[in-house]
Amino acid sequence: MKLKQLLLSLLFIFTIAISSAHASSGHDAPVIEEGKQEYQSKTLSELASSFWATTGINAILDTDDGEMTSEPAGPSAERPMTWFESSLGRIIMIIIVFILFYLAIAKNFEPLLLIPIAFGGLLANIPLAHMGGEHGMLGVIYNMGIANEFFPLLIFMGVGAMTDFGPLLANPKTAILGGAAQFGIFGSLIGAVAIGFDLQDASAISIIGGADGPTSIFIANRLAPDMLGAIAVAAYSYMALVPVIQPPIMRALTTKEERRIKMGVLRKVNKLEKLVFPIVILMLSMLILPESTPLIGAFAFGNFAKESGVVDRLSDTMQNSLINIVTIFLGLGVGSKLAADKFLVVETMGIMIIGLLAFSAGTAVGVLMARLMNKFSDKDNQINPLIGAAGVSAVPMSARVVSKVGSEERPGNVLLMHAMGPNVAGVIGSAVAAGVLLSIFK
Amino acid sequence: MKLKQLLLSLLFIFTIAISSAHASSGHDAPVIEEGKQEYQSKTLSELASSFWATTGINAILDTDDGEMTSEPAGPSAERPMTWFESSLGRIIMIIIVFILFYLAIAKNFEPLLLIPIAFGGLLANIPLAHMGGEHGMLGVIYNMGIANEFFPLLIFMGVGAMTDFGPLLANPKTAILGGAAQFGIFGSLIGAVAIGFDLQDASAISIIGGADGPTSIFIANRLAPDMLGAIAVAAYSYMALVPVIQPPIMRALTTKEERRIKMGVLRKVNKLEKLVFPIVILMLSMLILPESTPLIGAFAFGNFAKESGVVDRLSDTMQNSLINIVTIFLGLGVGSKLAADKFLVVETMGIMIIGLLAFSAGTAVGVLMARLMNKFSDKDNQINPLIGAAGVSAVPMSARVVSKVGSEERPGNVLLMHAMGPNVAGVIGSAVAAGVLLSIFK
Amino acid sequence: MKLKQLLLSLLFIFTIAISSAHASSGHDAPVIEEGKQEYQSKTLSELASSFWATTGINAILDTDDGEMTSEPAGPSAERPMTWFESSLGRIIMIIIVFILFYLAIAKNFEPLLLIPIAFGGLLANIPLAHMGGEHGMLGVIYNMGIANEFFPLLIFMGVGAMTDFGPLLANPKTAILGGAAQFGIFGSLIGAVAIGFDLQDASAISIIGGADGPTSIFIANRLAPDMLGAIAVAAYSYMALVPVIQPPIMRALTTKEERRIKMGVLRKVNKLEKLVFPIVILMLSMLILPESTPLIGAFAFGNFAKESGVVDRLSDTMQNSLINIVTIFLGLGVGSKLAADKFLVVETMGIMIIGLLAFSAGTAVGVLMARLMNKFSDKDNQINPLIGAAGVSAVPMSARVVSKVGSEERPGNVLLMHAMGPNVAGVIGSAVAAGVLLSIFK
Amino acid sequence: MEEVNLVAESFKFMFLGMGVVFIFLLVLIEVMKLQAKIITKYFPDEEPVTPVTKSSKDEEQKRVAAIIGAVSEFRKNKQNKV
Amino acid sequence: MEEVNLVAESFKFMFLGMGVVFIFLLVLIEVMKLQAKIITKYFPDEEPVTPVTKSSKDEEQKRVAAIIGAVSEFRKNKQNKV
Amino acid sequence: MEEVNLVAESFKFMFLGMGVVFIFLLVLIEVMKLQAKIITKYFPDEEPVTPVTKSSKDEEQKRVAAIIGAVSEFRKNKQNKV
Ligand code: NA
Ligand code: NA
Ligand code: NA
Repeated sequence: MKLKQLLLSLLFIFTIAISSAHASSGHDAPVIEEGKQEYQSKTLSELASSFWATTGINAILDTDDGEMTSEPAGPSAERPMTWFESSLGRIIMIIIVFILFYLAIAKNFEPLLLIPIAFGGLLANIPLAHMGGEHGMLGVIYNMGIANEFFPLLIFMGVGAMTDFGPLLANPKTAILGGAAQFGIFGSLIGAVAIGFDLQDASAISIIGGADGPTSIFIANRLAPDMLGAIAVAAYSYMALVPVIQPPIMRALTTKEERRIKMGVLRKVNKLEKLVFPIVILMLSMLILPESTPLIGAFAFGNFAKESGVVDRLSDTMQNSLINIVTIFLGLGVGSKLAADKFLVVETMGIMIIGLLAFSAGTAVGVLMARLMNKFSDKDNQINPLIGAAGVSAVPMSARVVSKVGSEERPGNVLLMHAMGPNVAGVIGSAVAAGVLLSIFK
Repeated sequence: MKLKQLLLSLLFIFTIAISSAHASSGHDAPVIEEGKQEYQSKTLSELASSFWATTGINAILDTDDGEMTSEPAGPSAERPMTWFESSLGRIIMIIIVFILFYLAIAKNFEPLLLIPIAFGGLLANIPLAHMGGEHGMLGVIYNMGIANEFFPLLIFMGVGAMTDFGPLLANPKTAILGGAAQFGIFGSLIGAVAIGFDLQDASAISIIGGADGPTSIFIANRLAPDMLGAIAVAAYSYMALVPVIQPPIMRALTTKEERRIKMGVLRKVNKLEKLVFPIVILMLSMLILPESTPLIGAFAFGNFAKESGVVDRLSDTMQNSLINIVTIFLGLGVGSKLAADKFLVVETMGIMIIGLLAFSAGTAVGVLMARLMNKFSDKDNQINPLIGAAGVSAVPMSARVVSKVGSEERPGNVLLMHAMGPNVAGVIGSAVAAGVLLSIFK
Repeated sequence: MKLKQLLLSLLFIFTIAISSAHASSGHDAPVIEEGKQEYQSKTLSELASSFWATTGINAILDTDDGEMTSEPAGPSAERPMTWFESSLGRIIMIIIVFILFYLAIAKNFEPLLLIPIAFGGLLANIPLAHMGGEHGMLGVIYNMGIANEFFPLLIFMGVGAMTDFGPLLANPKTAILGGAAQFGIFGSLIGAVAIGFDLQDASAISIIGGADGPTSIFIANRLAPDMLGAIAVAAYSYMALVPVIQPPIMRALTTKEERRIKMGVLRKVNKLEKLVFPIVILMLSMLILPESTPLIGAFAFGNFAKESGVVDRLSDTMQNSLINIVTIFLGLGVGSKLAADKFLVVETMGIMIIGLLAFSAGTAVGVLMARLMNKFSDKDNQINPLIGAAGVSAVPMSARVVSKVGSEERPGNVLLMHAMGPNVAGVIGSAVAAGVLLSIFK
Repeated sequence: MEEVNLVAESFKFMFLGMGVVFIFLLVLIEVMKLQAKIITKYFPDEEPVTPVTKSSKDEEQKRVAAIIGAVSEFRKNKQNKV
Repeated sequence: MEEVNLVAESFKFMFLGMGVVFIFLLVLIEVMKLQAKIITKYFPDEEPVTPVTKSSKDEEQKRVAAIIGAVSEFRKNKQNKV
Repeated sequence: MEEVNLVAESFKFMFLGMGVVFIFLLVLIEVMKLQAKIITKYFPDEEPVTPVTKSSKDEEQKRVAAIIGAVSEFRKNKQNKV
């Protein structure tokens, strides 16, 4: 049998040989090979020294080698790197990437996004490889789906297909909490302006307070693409830090009595209500705020496909293979913005501070609004003000945090479902807020 | 542990802070921010009124706002919308979309395609969002895989991987029925010309009679891209209506005796026959009709991959995640042609009528051809003329309809497998017919 | 119910009818249809003869029809085909494709790549269809992910996610064998230059000796895109032929005693070692050889995602749906280079010969290096020199061959795990060698 | 133009933004209440009368068959890794 | 040129189109018959002699093992949703 | 320039190439040894004390439940083919 295989292979080669003879007679004109430079003979030591010039060690040590930055938009957007960006800056970024790896793996901080983003950052900081440039892997990905905002929308579609609006439909008024928490966006906008950002940059940064990854990336890409990396990292980092940031604020702004409030069982929501709801949201955003319809439209499509019940194979795909593929690409593409020359700028510092402020402000106003609502409700209809904190979105993390804090105060008091209402309302609220910001700078 | 997390985060911020200091010393030149307009202070009421101008309500009420159509080909292809297109037309399209949703969900009419198409239509009719434009989500999708006909071919590849040619191989002569039913295409071409379409448009429309989604989209895109939306909607709608359209025609053109004809059990087909068959079809279409090879090639590749038995992971992917992803995109992209300015034209009315005619004619001629074949066959070898109706393709719907009608006439008479032969032959027949039309207009 | 469906459909048509009336009043300007040529009446026989001109039979028989080659780069790169390329050459290529099908299906030679590649070759040789051109299916795929080297990197990412570095970590010194086998690359480079290739082409060809598909495609695309098809086919064919090529060489260069050497059980490797390792490799290649970081970076990302244990849904996607989709596309795209005008050139003959030489040389030097290492090791620490052959990579085929040959000599002597060390080291070694070649021609 | 007070502007943004967010959500709440009323009144979910009592042996057999099917599915999907 | 009778043209298209479709399919039918004859004669499918009788207990155990495997596969695939 | 001896050049390439490959892998080997030493010393894998003994009936029930779950998953995934 092996003999037979070899014979077949020989036949294969033989066939080529015959045809090659024909082929060679076919074109006699000398082949002019374009795109190749004439090769110059080099001695071994010349080869070795020209090899040395292409090593990364040399690139990091020689800070004056005129290396250019990598830009997905192509050479016209490139500029020479400073000494800092081409040496120490890279090392700092690699350390930061390792910290992100540690947080993702050991602390389980949003690993699905932070690992691809951080790895993209690692690749983007490799000298001479230009992986973030127009023809590099990260640059190709960036141009494929981030520069045109396609990937964030696909993620949003998948998230829509995973979302259950049942709890919100069962208790509509909790949507107000999802609105109040958007104060995180607009309050931090004021903060960002106060520390010196201009209005457009400040708006891009403040959207971190929406606690929603795709929305942040979508807006950052439109209003301040230079800061995309820092904004995305801040958004996902603080979403991961929700269990650390929120509880102290929640406890500080509520009394023990309030935190112990029990809420009734939610009514069962009709299937048709769930089916109609994504369309209702989309119609509403069409009427009031067309700028928000890319985000809300993608989200509503995913949700509608799920609730329709007749295209399960599509909604499964949105929730699994499609969102996974896009997550890998989105992460790597965003990571390309963690190149030292883009991330290590003064603005990043401000973004980190404003982001933290935004999360805190959103949490606080969400909780306070819940207390305010109780003032106007009758005794039997009080809500536990903790669920206001879930209004920042960060689905489903903050709803879980609410439930955990709630059950610590009164064991057996399960607030998870009640917190999911403000939680998904917060997603819509952020998309609406994003639309307002876009419409201002249109 | 939480303390540790905070400390790490602080370290993270601290690292950035240090490097920011360096960075700031790094470039002293004033950053010239491009692409930003200078911001003009506005009073709150100015803000509110400029916000009002960006609402969808205003866009629909103000019919004279100079809004442009959305075109994936970019601004050069755009034109101002008429008052009808920017107001009432949108409302009508949204109603049509809701009807499509109803048919897909409540009546289970080809939901896998109609839901994405209809949702794409909804998004395409949102004012001011320009989702169908060059930079909108639908436009990006359209340019990615519809303008270049890539997605229909991928769908066809997946359909190939799902197709079993066994029944056709077991009873080759049933292929004639799949040919006869293509009269649906050419007969309706005459009809379309008669009611005033030019030859090229008429050809694009008549392909609806092929009862095959990807083929229709492929041809429409080549011959009459303006009518792509209407043609795709007509094709899928009538495919869904097959159980309504076909039975009366089948009954009218056959006697009760004929409908009760029993057919023998099909012989078991050799594996190698199935493996060789896709290659045979492809070779044949290469020799006779190269214009049909993109369609038949994609189909044959999928089928060959399946029948080879050695690349199951690839053929599974074609049948599942790949076809699902592409179906989502294809539907949304086609849906972008349901924008009022593209769909609500006089031609759509004609397309709907001709499409119905095409399905009916194809069914009729398929059945009549089966009766004709019986005239030339001996007694033991008669075919049930109902299976001629399956020649229109609409796989596997029309084969099921045949089987249902057949078993109503004679309980226990299962025609499904016998109908699958003409059914898959109809797919090939349509692709051949499509190739003929393309070769005429090349 | 059927009545209801028909009524709804009528309503649907009715709605359109009304709006069409409006629409028709909407724009009165005559529609100027662009891109359509005026249609000239033809007699039936004229039609038939112009149809004949578009058949593939005619295209193959008429060798002087001025058909152009298909190039994904567009018309400017096209040239007229020679008579050989447009007729006999196509037939030869189709025979070659059938041989590849036979090897893939009957002999199970790397079917996952050879079937898509060969089918792509079949499609690329269809006359007049121009499937490999800018607007053809294969050309679209080629421009999407091969011209920019994106697909090979995604494959490498998936392979990384499937790779277990445990055996290498357990016995680090076996990495030397993975280095020695790279002599296959550089030795055959000398051979290629000796038979007349220039240095750059010779380098592209010699990478076949890396026995690694994505690396070969990546390098060929950079250094000699004209020869991409032949290089890819040679690489995958010889990888498939590893069970035929390697054993005689392994036996010729070792004594029976050596082949019977037993090796101890490998130590259990710590999880953290596996997690850190992909980062270590990447850092090292960053410092020494940034040119290799696209390949090693993609590989390390896949491996890191797997070993992190926190993003299983992403690493599953890399190993399944993503790699499958990309494999289909990569194969079809590479297959487009099997068009007669590209594949049937004298160079292909040389590539086939040099490729075989490269595999043999790599195997030989791997085995000899293992014997050399034994000379410097103490008695208890001898390695079985057969595992040196696994250093060529061809993961996991050559490791299996080693294990098979080993157990033939001494039943029960399972070398598989010991051979996996050099095997994965060979992947890294080839990527490093690829980086060196790239850095020379930069 | 240089004398634009950006902080003042950002306060205006906040009023506009929070205003729109609240308007949107308040309208949404009213719509949700309305649709709940209409749907629960005119289109209540049909309670699917689940036939709980059934020949358990029959069921058991079907279940085993299904499991075998599932497993063989799995094997098929796994068999052919790159 | 304006006097081209489009309906007449479309009839010609029909003759050409239906002609090509039928030629294609008739050739295909002949090829199918031919290949069936050749293949069933020279390359018949080997009947795989399925070993039906086998220690059923052994089988049963394997089956259970497989099920467990399948289920744990499933769990692994599910555990890590975004 | 025409007198460049290409074979001589390709020998130089070989020296450079094999040199770099070996340097790379030798450094890698040393790093592997070092990391093994450090990690096994300071960060040994925790042995997860698997609780083998457990009420087997309880387990059995869970397993059956899981199987049913898996199967129904499967059915759901299959039901809706294009
Ligand atoms: Na939010
Ligand atoms: Na058809
Ligand atoms: Na290798």
